[in-house]
Amino acid sequence: MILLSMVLIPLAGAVLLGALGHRSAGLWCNIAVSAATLCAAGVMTARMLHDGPFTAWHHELFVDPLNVFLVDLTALVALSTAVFSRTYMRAEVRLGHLNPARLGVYHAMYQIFVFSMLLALISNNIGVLWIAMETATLSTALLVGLYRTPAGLEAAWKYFILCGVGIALALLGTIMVYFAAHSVLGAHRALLWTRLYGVRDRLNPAIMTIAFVFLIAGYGTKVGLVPFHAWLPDAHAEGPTPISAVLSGLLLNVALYAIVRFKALASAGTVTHWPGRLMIGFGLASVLFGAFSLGGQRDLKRLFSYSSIEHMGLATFAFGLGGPLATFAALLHMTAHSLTKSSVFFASGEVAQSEGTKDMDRITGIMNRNPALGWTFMGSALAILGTPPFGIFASEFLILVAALRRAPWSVPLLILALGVAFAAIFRRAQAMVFGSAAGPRIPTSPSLPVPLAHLLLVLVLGLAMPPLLAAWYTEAARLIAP
Amino acid sequence: MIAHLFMRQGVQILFVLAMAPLLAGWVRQCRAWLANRAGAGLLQPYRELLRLLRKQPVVPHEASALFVATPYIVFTTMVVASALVPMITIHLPLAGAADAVVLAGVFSLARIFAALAAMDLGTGFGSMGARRAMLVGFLAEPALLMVLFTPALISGSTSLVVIVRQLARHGVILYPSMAFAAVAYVMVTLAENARLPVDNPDTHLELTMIHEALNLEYSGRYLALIEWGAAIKLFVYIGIGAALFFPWGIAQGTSSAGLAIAYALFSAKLATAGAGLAVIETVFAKLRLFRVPEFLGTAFLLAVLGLLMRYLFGH
Amino acid sequence: MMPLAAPINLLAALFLLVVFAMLWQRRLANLITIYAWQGTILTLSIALAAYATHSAHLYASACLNGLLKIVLVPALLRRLARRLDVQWDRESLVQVSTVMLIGLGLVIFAFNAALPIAAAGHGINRAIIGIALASILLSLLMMILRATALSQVIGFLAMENSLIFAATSVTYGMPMVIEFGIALDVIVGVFILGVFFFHIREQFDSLDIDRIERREESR
Amino acid sequence: MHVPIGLPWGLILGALILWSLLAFASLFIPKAPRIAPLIFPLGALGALCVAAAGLLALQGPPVTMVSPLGLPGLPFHGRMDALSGVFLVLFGLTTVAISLDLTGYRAREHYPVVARIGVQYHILLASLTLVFVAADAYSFLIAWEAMALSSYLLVVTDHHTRGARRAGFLYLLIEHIGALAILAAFTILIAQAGTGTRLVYTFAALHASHPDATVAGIAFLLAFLGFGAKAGLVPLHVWLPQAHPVAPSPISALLSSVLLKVGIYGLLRVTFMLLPTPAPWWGLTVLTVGLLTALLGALSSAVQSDMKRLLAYSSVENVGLITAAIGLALLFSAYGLKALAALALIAALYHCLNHAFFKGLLFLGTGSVLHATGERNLGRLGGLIHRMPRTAFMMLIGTLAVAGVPPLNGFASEWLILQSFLKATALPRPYLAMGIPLGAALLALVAGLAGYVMVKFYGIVFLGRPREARLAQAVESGPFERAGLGLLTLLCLAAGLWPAGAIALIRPAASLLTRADAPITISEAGARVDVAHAAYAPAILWVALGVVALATVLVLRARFSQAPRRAAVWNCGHPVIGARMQDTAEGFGQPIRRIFAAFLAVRSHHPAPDDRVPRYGSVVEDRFWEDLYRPAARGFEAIWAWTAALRPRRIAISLFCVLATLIVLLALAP
Repeated sequence: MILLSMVLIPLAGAVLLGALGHRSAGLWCNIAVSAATLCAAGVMTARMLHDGPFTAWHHELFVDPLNVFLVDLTALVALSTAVFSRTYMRAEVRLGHLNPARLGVYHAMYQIFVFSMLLALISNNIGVLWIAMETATLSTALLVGLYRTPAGLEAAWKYFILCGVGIALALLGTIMVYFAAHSVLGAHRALLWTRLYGVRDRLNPAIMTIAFVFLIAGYGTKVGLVPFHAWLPDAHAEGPTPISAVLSGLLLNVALYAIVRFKALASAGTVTHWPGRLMIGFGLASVLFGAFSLGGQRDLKRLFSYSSIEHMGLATFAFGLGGPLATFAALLHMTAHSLTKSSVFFASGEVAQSEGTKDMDRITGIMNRNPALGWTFMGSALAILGTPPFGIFASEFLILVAALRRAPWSVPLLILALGVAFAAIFRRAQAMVFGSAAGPRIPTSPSLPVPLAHLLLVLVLGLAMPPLLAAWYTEAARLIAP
Repeated sequence: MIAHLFMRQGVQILFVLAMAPLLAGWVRQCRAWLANRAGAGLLQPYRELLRLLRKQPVVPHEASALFVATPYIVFTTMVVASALVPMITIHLPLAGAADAVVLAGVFSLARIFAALAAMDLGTGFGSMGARRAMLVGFLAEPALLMVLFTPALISGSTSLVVIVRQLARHGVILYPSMAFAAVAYVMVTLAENARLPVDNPDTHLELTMIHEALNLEYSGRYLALIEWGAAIKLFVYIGIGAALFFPWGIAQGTSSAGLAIAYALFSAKLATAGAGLAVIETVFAKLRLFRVPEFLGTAFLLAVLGLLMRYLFGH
Repeated sequence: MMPLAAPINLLAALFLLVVFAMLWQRRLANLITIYAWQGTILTLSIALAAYATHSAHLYASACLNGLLKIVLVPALLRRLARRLDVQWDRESLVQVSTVMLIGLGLVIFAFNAALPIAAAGHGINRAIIGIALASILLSLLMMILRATALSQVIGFLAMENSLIFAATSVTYGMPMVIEFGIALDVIVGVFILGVFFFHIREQFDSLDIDRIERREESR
Repeated sequence: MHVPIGLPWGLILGALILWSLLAFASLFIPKAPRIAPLIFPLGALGALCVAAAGLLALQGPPVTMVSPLGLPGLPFHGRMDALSGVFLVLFGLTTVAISLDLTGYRAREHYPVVARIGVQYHILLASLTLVFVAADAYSFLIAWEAMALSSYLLVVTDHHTRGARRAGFLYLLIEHIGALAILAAFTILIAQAGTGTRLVYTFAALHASHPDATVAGIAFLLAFLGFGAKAGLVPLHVWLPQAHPVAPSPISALLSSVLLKVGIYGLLRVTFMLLPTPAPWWGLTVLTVGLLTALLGALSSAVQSDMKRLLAYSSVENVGLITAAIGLALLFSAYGLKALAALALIAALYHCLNHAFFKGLLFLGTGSVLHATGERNLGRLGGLIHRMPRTAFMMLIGTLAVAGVPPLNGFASEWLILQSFLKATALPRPYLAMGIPLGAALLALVAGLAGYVMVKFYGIVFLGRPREARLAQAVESGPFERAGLGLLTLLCLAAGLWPAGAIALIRPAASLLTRADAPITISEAGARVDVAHAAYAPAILWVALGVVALATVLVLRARFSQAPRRAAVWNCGHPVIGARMQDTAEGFGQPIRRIFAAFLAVRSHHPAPDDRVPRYGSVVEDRFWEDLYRPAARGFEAIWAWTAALRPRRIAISLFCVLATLIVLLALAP
């Protein structure tokens, strides 16, 4: 029941918010719905802690250690983004960037997006997972094109086409998995994760090998793995900032979650380590490509979207390595990246809003105008660069250790990528934060508590991780990488 | 016993103080003879010192305390340096307080003060001299250290006392390695003491002078202290050379007879070295300033060759 | 061997042929007609599968497909083509004969790639997985080679048809095939709406960075 | 879980808490300026606690603790042993002086700037302490990066100037590259040490894990790279001469005195206490890099005309000397000559201590000069000995100490380093036994150059005539600055006159690292230090100098006591036209530029014979900029431009990527 309510709350919220339209109550209502979702997630977590993993609604929904923390994370980031977008979107309307009539669409689509994320996570059915991912594509595509600027529309179009093709490939992969499973499980249960895991050793390896190719290409497009990443920078750069934050913080995670689930399925039966190797390859390519692309960027949000490619690549790489340590590290990395990257986008959005441009060459001296914003931005940038003691450092540390054990040849490449990424991002961040301010300032009142709260959470992850979370990670690692 | 020890030390210091001007006079006299001049006599330096001491000194308006203090510092360091070298006997209380490296350090202390004092007045010549003196100093230092290493490696210590004791034990032989080191040492001595061909101590030709440029503004007793100090420096260098390369005759025991012989032998070594210096200064012309690095580089090379020789021959 | 394998295999061959025809055809109106034919073949195959398995949800799926892909979507596309005044696709860089050759290569590749699956499967229409794979790759090729948005959308539609074809024919009906179909059709619908949004510009696939940045500055 | 009992931890925790509170309190300086004068003196109190803790750590056996913080299964470990002790003492004592100086510095700055410095400075102090007591890879790295970041922020205190931002970026970039190398070194050790999810990451456990020679070699190289970047070893030294001049002077002092030593600390900690017995090539690598660094630093400092950059290069030189001694220690211990290794380590650590004191003194002094004149360029200074005599006197002591002349502390440690070089003949490989004395000659050259540089520095800043008219308005530094300077002067004198004390302080650390006692004997009530019969007794030397000087003065006063007459300067009869006749910094650099042209990138501009307005100019740059960094930067710019151009502009291209990838993967599928 609690699982069902968790997806129904945002769905109902979407209807309500769509009905409210552009009334200012929508901004608060959005927060309320998100808060309710988070409460539901909390109740669900409490039950899971009490009873252990459980399923609901004819086994169609389920929760286990792997998705429970992602559900919590999703609900949390959804709430903080809702809080952030209250002030941010109001300012966007006030500054004339956004037609107020579109706020209703924005809120409805936002809740639909959250709904689809949660559904994708807790659905026990690989078909429903696929449909939820597609719903997410639709809703975010509309959100990316929210400003109706030509560039925004172009980005949305690109997003549509590429993710559409990706989603189609993922469907083919899903069909193949069903094809492999239905001879073992029979027609009706061949789509349920809980059943599939039980028979994963008996699934036909030849089919699963090819199915995984399509699944990683399909869902990998949504993760933003190189070379399927082309939509990602545009969508992040052109959409409203809260959407950039949830794209990076949630959508990429959920897509990676799907890949990881399928990897656990595919790598059990096959003798070769094909899925793992594929993920290592794509992950490494994304890490390197993302890192080396950072230096050439001028657009603030585009810069950090390439950083998302890099970090998702790192997580993919770590999942590909397999083994409890790497998987633990990858899960931690997903969590830390989600929180940090959304904080980075919050701060970047505030910077772009108050400076009136996203062109980094023209942003200087934030520290002079607004020291608090400057420090927040600097802190977020440093956190995303994997500077201790933030959580990303912890996960990168563990990933390196795991990589040295399993694929030592990759470590120099990873270190190179980390170094290059640092040089590229920090060069820009410093130039923006320090120096003398140029140009007129647009009066805004940035809402910094949200990014700061995220940074605090990431700090906790790096300095004193809650044992509960670690226990989940360990459990989840046992589940996907036995 | 202790009293004896300190008395010997005191006597050596007095000997150095007294004989240093004589050595300078002797070198000058030899040069005069070699140039077919009559010369001013062996005692001329004493007369000059006395005259300078009696004159009223002149201090420029711009001078700071550093300027006035420097002659004392230079003189004092030279005297203390002389006390550190076992010229006559190895039983000196102060010789144990410092080894050859410290000795080099003491000399560079004096050099740095002299250079700083020259810069104190803000004259073109002063700062130029300071720069040149320091240049020669830092170029000579590695060569000097390499020279010291050869005997130090033979005897296993950089202490001059140990070196003298070890080398003198083997009887009168000059190792090939030591021969190379000795030539290098002579070259370093010439550079460090501002002698030809590196510097000409007898000229105030503005653009070529090194050592003299440092003393331009001194007069009276300050100049006397500096000149006396310079004489002691030459004396000490010859003393070190004698200890390193001709340690025979330096008193190992404490008998008065031994000491007397040691004094006599040391005076003979001084006279020979002084005459040799005069010959070198007569034969060679002054080098251009930027040939000095090559000159000292050669000294360094010879010293290194000596060192390698030691590995080859085992001693 | 599943019942009615022979006619379904025949339909599969026809399906592939139609995809080739789409790849070859550059006149938009004809392309839409061919798409309608593809829809017909798909509907027929679903109906056959439904008949073979006597499953109600496959019948429903066949009806839905027939309605959408033979009638509605082609009509919508034709209207759109008229509105936007696009009759011909722009010249593509690659000659038609070359395209055909590449397509042939893709088909050979797809058949080979599908062999292990066909070998592993039992009691299923093995060949169809190869044909579905080939159709998907060919549709992707069409999306790559066509320059106007409308033809790209048709390429995507062809891909969607291939997917549904695979889902229904290979396994004789996955449990959620209707949901999949609806979901895909929603995205198709949004695609077509997207074309409306974009009718301001005749060509969407060039993302000129300089232009975007200039716009940014002027904003 | 251990409960942190014991006085050393109490002191450390006290200092950490105090500094955290001060950092927090500094935030309120702009609102409540009254608290500002208290912040930095209280910080000095914390530093005193740390120094005391270090002293205690040197006395007793190592003390450890486990903190409740950290990742699950990865708690933070702390450990204070003799090595930490030495560096804590160094850090604490220097920091007391720097905090005192900052107390004076504070009064001249705007409140927001003071607040920033207050926050960052105390965070830096806390993270430095943590670096010295961290006993596992994870907490060490956290403390390390916290230190790097807070020091970076201090370097860019004056972030409005382009130079400061550039220098800050370079600093943090090289720092971060170094941190990545250290991270890699640690992960290599961790990866080979444990299995499964159980991570072996405490220093003690890593040391006990005995990696094989190849793994240890790679880890060593990475660690050397990382810590070398921090210490400023060639070719990663370039941040140092950029960052020091732009930072506020007390911060430059901290950078030079303490932060460079952190690199040395890390190198010692990892190579001697984490890795197995070193291979000979480790020592040779460290030795060669150290000597090169020393030579390059000395040469470069001789050609500088910015006083803080000159001192920065001089720090490069000194770190090179220290590193060379460490390399020698590694060589000795590779061949099992543990006692000699201990000797070389004592020399290295002693020089660390001395360099911290005298370089801190000089940087604080330049701060006073900078405050009094607003000028860093040597070409516009001069004659300050008349305006600020007390500062000038203390700076003279520091200058002599840097120049390495007896009886000051710089000489004492350089003497020990030379003595340990002489012991290289004990090495069983002939080429080492023959080659290393040549290294000693290089050391002598470097020491001589240091004297040259220091005459240039002191002579141009404090002596001569003021080169600018407004220097006449320069005023003596304030009481707090003088207190800071005075403390460091006293430390220089003490460490120079009483080497036995310093050696006794360091000895436990060297013994801890090598498990042997150095062949140093101390006699005559600590006045005399003996290494293999070679003795150095600075106190006796002082007494002798004093007695002789007194006697000279007394004799002269008794017999020849005319008061000197004040007159115009003679100058060979040439009139002194003005201050511009004096030698300039560039003039002092000229012989070096000429003799050592191969080591420096000199660009000279000479006028043509028919030039109407003949102009002479010469720019000296670090060779590594020309040969390494610019090409590397250009390379990265090219890659970046290429990746930016690679961005697909057509959807078709992106789709093609998808198709091509699919085909490749299907073809590859097993």
